[in-house]
Amino acid sequence: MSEETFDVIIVGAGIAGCTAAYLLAQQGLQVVLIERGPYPGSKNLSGGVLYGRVLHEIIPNFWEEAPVERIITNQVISFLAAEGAFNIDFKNEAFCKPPYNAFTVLRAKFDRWLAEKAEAAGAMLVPGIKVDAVLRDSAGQVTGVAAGGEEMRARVVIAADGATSFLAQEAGLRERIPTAHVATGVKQVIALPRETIEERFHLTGNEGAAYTVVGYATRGVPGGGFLYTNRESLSVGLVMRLDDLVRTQSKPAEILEDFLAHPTIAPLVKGGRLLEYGAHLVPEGGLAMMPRLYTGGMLLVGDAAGLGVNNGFAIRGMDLAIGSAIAAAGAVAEAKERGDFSAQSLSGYQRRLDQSFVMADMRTYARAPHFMHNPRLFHAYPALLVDFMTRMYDQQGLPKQHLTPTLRQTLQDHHISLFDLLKDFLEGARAL
Amino acid sequence: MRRMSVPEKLAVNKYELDEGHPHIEVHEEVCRAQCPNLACLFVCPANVYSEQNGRIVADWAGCLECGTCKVACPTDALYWVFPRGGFGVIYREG
Amino acid sequence: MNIIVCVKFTPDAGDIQVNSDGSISLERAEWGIGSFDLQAVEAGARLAEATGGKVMALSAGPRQINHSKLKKDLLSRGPDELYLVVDDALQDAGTAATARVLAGAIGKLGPFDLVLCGEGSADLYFQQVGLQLGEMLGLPTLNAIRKIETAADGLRVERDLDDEIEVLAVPMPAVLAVTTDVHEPRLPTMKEILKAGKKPVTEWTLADLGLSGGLAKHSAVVSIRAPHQVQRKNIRIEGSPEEAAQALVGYLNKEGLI
Amino acid sequence: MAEQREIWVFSEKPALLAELIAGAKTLGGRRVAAWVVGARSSAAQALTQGADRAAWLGDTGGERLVEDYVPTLAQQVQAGAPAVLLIGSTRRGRAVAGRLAARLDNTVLTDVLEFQSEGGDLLIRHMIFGGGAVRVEKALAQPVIATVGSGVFAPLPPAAAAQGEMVEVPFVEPEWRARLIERKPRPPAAVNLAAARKVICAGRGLARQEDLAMINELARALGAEVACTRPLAEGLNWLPRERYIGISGATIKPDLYFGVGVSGQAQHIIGMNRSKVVVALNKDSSAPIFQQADYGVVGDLYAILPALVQAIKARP
Repeated sequence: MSEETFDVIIVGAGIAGCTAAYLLAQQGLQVVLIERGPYPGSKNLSGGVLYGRVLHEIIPNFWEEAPVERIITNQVISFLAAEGAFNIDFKNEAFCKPPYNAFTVLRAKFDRWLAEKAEAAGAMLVPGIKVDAVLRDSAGQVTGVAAGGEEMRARVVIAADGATSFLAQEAGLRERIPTAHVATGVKQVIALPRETIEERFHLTGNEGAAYTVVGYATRGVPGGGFLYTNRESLSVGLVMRLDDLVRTQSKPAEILEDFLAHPTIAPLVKGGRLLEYGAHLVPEGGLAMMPRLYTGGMLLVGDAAGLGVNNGFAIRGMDLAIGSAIAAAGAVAEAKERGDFSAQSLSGYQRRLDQSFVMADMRTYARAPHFMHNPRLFHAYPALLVDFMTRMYDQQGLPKQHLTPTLRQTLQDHHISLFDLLKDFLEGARAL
Repeated sequence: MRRMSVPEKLAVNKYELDEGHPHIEVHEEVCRAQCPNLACLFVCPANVYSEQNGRIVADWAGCLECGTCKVACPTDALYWVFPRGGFGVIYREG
Repeated sequence: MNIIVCVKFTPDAGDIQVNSDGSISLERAEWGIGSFDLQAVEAGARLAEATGGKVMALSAGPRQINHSKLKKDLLSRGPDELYLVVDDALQDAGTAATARVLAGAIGKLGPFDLVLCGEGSADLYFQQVGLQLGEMLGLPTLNAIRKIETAADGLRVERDLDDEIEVLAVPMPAVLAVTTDVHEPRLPTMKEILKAGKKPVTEWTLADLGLSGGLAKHSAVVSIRAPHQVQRKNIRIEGSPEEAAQALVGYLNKEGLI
Repeated sequence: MAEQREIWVFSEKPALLAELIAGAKTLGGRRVAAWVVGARSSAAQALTQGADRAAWLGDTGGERLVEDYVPTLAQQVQAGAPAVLLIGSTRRGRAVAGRLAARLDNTVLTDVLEFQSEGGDLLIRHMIFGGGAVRVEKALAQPVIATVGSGVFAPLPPAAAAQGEMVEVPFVEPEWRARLIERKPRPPAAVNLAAARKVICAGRGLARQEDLAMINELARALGAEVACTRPLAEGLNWLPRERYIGISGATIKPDLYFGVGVSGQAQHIIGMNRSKVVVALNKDSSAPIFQQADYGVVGDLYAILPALVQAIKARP
């Protein structure tokens, strides 16, 4: 039994790993899915918004059986200043019709369901095992994995081991990750009764709201906050560029506490009880960060491949992970038919990825990381917006000015030149 | 919600402690010699690293396994791997 | 030696949720092998490996135990076969009822030389089932076993008692409840986990054991509540080291502690 | 009314037997019979500790184990039909109780902390989930067989002379015997934290192992045992494993727990939160231990401990 060579070993039962295992097992390949946590999902954490259409393509109407939390019909973009906020509140009932645009999910439950789907399709799940290294033959072809002193052989290894992917680095597919290419996400899940959530966020049934917060939330450190409604809890957290955290010597836990105490956030979490506090790295380097995605006998999928998009109004990772798993499964099945798992044969993975929405979006938002790193975005503009609105509504019994001069005055007070404003607007238009 | 300290938050989490098998080690002499910013002392969301009586100490039991320290550490002073299979933080929500 | 190891799958005590009224809820608790049973499984696996024989794992409980994760986890730690008695009537079963069901199941298993149990279950820790089971089977039955060796006339065991160690010769077949010192449980390896998926699992209901007439109830659970939290005074002592020391000595004196 | 049924008590440990007799006295004022193994004198002693009558089963010094008396005791229980049978919750006691119950198609209510009679019923209270919950059960079987640990009841002051008669009971040969080969002394645990009345617990706030000297000095001044948190025993090995308090270490219920430099992780709190009085000394005011403390001192232990020892010694 142990001398057997499997078709595929997948390392990491997250969204990408489980999806690839599901697809490949369905096509009759011998798939081993190895997860280091005691159960799939026990080591995974996301802000929690899954854009579900791509999963619907491979598991039709998955929401009828999957443990999803709420269907997002209400998106709020909030520009936070020290005492106030300027929100763009958008709601569209259209999002509440199948095949639904986006769901909130809790990874410890969702990944577990997805892994059970893969097992039902025939994948062999191996929980509680940490893979230490990939095995390579003299020609450098990856031939399997080593874990706890044991070796297991496979024709191809799919590394789905997350943003810090040690396997990608060890296999020479990428160097050390620079701090500019990742963001540290800290998150709390806060229990609130279902009725309170629906009342507080004006939701009916299993509708959900998603707040994306920019500005004071991260005390000027480039990044953003989020607040998503689950069925009976809120997912609240921050994602902050690691290079800026280091530069500003900021403590993520303290910024999160300040965020929760902010006058516009505190009322939303009032009366809540902390269920869990977690942290995770988020790939934020965009196209520039992506390592080489394949070599002889090995592919990178999901966060391990650096797939992630943060364009300010949405942070996407899970749908890209699923897209990469679909491309990887296609390439591996094709390689299996040819009986050739060389790098050349596996290049089909890159080709499929390029043709899919995954690389299309990575290219579209290639400039987002740079644009999102503009300090004015996280400090000056939110404060400007809130200040401008304050002046607009402030009736001090003195003669009012027209809006344009008020805006010009506010810009001056915030030392923002029209030129900067225009430059940033153009860069934003090209990046987002 | 009242303000909570990091130890209080970690106390809510579930851990399977791998007694006697720390997955983090700090080689202090390298830190003192090469590290420009001691980033680990502030970037870690779980405050694993602290300076106590002049020594950099890693209380690895509360680690959230995000890897921030591994990326932020500019030197190779930090031995940091995931805990052994089945051990460490266990997310029930995620 | 053919060895039967009795195991209880339990909800993880770490996942207890205390409701506002003090009652507790476990429906979101993760189920797993009782942490004190792992040593019994290890002891059984080692004895079977040393003497050439098989290990039959046996467990009884409500429907939560009939889950592939639990079955594979147990089968990846040494046992060759798994026998489950699954019946919701076993929810909150008392120690006598559990022992009766295990005795019934053992009756349907092949020949055996030894039955091993853990020190106590991870949730109740009443440390009773092994002893009651052994007596029901009419076999030599001992607890607190910290060492087992084979010998010409059966087994040589050491019992770790409160005041002394008893070294005993025990005839076989026998029923032994082992302490956590008997063996360090192994961590399942990648290959054992994969093999576990292919090992035989036999499932019975109480009816299959002729026990569907219901199990004797020797006690009725009246309530299960979180222990009442001692209300702490939370007095903060301020001042210089000397002032703080003086104040603390005053309080300790008032509490009759010095 | 039929002659009222007795309450029987059994333990191979004389000290625990005395506690059970006192406890039996509180259950409905019934006559209490003590069943004794070991030295014959223990039976006589039981009569001075409140037992109304005593029965000596036999000795356990030589070849016979305590558990060999299970068949004898079972025969007596069937004949004498007591209402309640309390057995000392030692490892041997648990073995006797379990096998006895199985022979009588009965069960055992284990490690009972409190009995309460309500109407005709007997309610018992004990812990489950490692102390995470308290379970109350109503006993239905006859007799009620329960194990009780030491410290639940306080023994009665011994009477000057023994009242009540003592009988000897015929030995019933058991169906099987384990042959005793050897008895080895059990190395006495260096410290019995569970029984300690006062505990000083050292935590990660200590910088060096040598600083334990200050902890020992404070412990001497207060007459307390020294314990520590997991990292000191597991990680740094400054103290042996049996001295660490926590979920996988010792659980204590002393009159005083004094945490020095202890932050108060959940796994530690579970092992000490049933202490009567909790004092905490830590330089971090937000350390979770302060929520569990009756008296909290925020400050530098290197300044406060010496001052405290001084203040204790200087007391009149």
